[in-house]
Amino acid sequence: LPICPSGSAGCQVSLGNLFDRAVKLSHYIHSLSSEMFNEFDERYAQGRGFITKAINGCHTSSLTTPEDKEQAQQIHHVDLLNLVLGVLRSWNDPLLHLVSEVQSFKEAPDTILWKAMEIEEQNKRLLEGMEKIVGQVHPGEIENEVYSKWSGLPSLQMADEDSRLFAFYNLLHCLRRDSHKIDNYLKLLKCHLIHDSNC
Amino acid sequence: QPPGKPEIVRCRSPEKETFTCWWKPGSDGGLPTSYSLFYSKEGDKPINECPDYRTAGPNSCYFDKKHTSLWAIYNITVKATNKMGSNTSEPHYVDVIYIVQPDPPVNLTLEVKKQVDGKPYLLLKWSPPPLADVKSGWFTLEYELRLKPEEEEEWKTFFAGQQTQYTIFSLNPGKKYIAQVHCKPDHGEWSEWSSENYVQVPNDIEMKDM
Amino acid sequence: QPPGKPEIVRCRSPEKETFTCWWKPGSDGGLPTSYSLFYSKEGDKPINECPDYRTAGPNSCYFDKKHTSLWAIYNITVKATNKMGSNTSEPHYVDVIYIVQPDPPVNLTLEVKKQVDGKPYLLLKWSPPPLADVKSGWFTLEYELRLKPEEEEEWKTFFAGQQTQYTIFSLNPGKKYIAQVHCKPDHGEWSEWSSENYVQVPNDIEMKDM
Repeated sequence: LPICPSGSAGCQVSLGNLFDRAVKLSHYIHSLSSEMFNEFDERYAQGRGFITKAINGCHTSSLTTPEDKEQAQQIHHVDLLNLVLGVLRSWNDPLLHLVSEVQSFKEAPDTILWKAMEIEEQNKRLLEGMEKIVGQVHPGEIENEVYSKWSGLPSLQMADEDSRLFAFYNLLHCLRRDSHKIDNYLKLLKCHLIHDSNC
Repeated sequence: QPPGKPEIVRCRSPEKETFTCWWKPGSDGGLPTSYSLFYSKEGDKPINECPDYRTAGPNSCYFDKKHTSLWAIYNITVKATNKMGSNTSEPHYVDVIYIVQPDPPVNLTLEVKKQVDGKPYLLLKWSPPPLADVKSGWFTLEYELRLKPEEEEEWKTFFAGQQTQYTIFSLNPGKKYIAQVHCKPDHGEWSEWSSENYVQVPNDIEMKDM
Repeated sequence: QPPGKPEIVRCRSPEKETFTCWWKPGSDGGLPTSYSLFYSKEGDKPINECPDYRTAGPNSCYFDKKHTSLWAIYNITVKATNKMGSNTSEPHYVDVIYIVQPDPPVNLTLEVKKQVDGKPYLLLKWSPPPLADVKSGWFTLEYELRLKPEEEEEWKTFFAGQQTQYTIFSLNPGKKYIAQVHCKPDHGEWSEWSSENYVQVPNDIEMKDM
C-alpha cells in the first residue's frame, strides 16, 4: 500500500494514525511510571508514611483537569487536548532533572534509572505528537500559556535524607498520576474524534 | 467494653466511575455496635460521611458517580461505637484509578466452524461487562481466555488483546472443551473468570495438522 | 556524461526510534560521482541533508533519535553529482512505523508432551527479541512459527498472535521436527526467522490421531 499515492501533496500521517501512536505511547509511559513508582516505594518508602504528605503535592494541580467521565466529556475536545499538552509540557523540566538526580542517588537500581531516562525521552516524543495532533484538529492553535512551572529541584537535592526521599516519592507519585490522566484523556479523545465515541 | 478496632479491608471500582469500600468489624465488646465511615478527599478540607451504606451490602460504603473523583487521594476511616465508647480504624488511602477491577465478561459463546480446507477451528465470542463504558474510550479492556478438554487438568490460556472474539485452530476431535474468559482494564486488576461454557467437537471432523 | 539516476532501495527501523535508508547508485558516467541524500518532513518546508552518512556503511543514511519522528512522513531523495551534472532519484516516502523490522525472537524451545488420554502434542515456547521485551507496551509483537519434519521440503506455518507459546497436536512418531519463529510489530515488517530448533518425537508414542 503506497504511503503517498498522489505524491507529496497533502501527504501526511492521518489523525487516526497519530492518535493510535499517541495512545500507545501514553499507555507505555504510564505503565513505566507505575512500575518506577512501585519500585521506588518498595525500596525506599516503606513505613515512612509519605502518602499522607503527598496529598495536594503535585506541581500540575494548578491545571484544573476533569476528575471524572462526565466532566471529561463535557469539556470541549480542543480544551482537553490543550490541557494534555499543558500537562505534558509541565513535565519536561522535572523529568530532565529526575534523570540527573536519580544518577546521583546512592545505589539507585539501574532499572529505576533506565525507566526515568526512557520516560523523559518518550514524554518529549509524545509532546511532539500532541502538537502535531492539535495542529491537525485545530490548525493555527498552538496555545503556549497552558503550562505549570516546576520548582522542586532544590527539594530533590536536600541533605536531609527523609526530606529528599519524600521529594522523590512525591514527584514519582505525581508522574504516575499525571501520566494516567494523559493516557485516559487521550483514549477518550481518540474514541470521540476518530470513532465518533463508538470504540 | 468499647468495641475493637475495625479495619478497612478492601476498596474496588468496577468501571472507574463509582467505588465501594468494605470493612471488617473488630470485637463488639458484647454490646450493640454501630459503624460509620468517614472520608476526606484531597483538595477539599471537610470530612464527609459515607453517602450510601446499603447498596453494596453489610459493612460497606458505596460511592456513586457524584461522590467519586479520580486522581485524588481519599483518606477513609471507619468508626465503631457502642455504649462503652468507640474505636476508629487506621486511615485507608485510596486513589480510585488504582483500585479498578472490572466484572467478568458476559455472553461467552463457543462454536466449531470449518475452514475452506475443511479443517475445524473454534470461534469464541463474548461481550464486555455491562457496567464498563468501553464505547466512549473511558474504559479500555483487554481479554484473556482459557480452554481445556473437559477431562484435562491444565488450562491453556490465550491473550486476545482488545478483541471480543478469538479463533483457536488446533483442536482434538471428539473432545468436549470448557472455556472461560476474563478481562483487565488498561491499568488495573484482572476480573474474576466468567462462568464456564462448553462445546463438543464432533468426531467425524477430519483432523490432519501436519 | 552526467550520472545515472540513483534509487532508494530500502529503509528500515529496528525499534521505532532510529532508521536507516540505503540507495543504489545509478551509472557514474565514468566520472567520480558524489551522492547526497535530502529529506523534508510533511508540511515542513525546509529540505535537510542526511545527518549521518557513515554509521550504517556505504550508500546509506542513518537518522538518529533526534532526527527520527513518528509523527510525520519523510519525503527522501538522493542526488548523484559529477562534473557533467547531476541526477536525482524519485522521491521515497517513509512513515517510520511502517518500516519497523524487529530482531527475531529468541530462546525457541520444543517439547513433546502427553495429554491425559496419552495423546502426544508438541509445545513450542519462545521469548520476544530482547529490546521488545524491555519495551513491552510500546512494542506489541505478533508471532508466526513454521515447522516441518527434517527430511521434508515444505514448511507448515502457524500464526500465534501475541502468544509466546503454541501447541501442535497431530505429530508423526519417530520423526525429527525442525521449527523456527519470527515476529512482526503491528504495521511493521516480519523479522528474520529465528535460529532453528529440533525435537525428536519418540517412536513408541501411541499415535491415534482420531
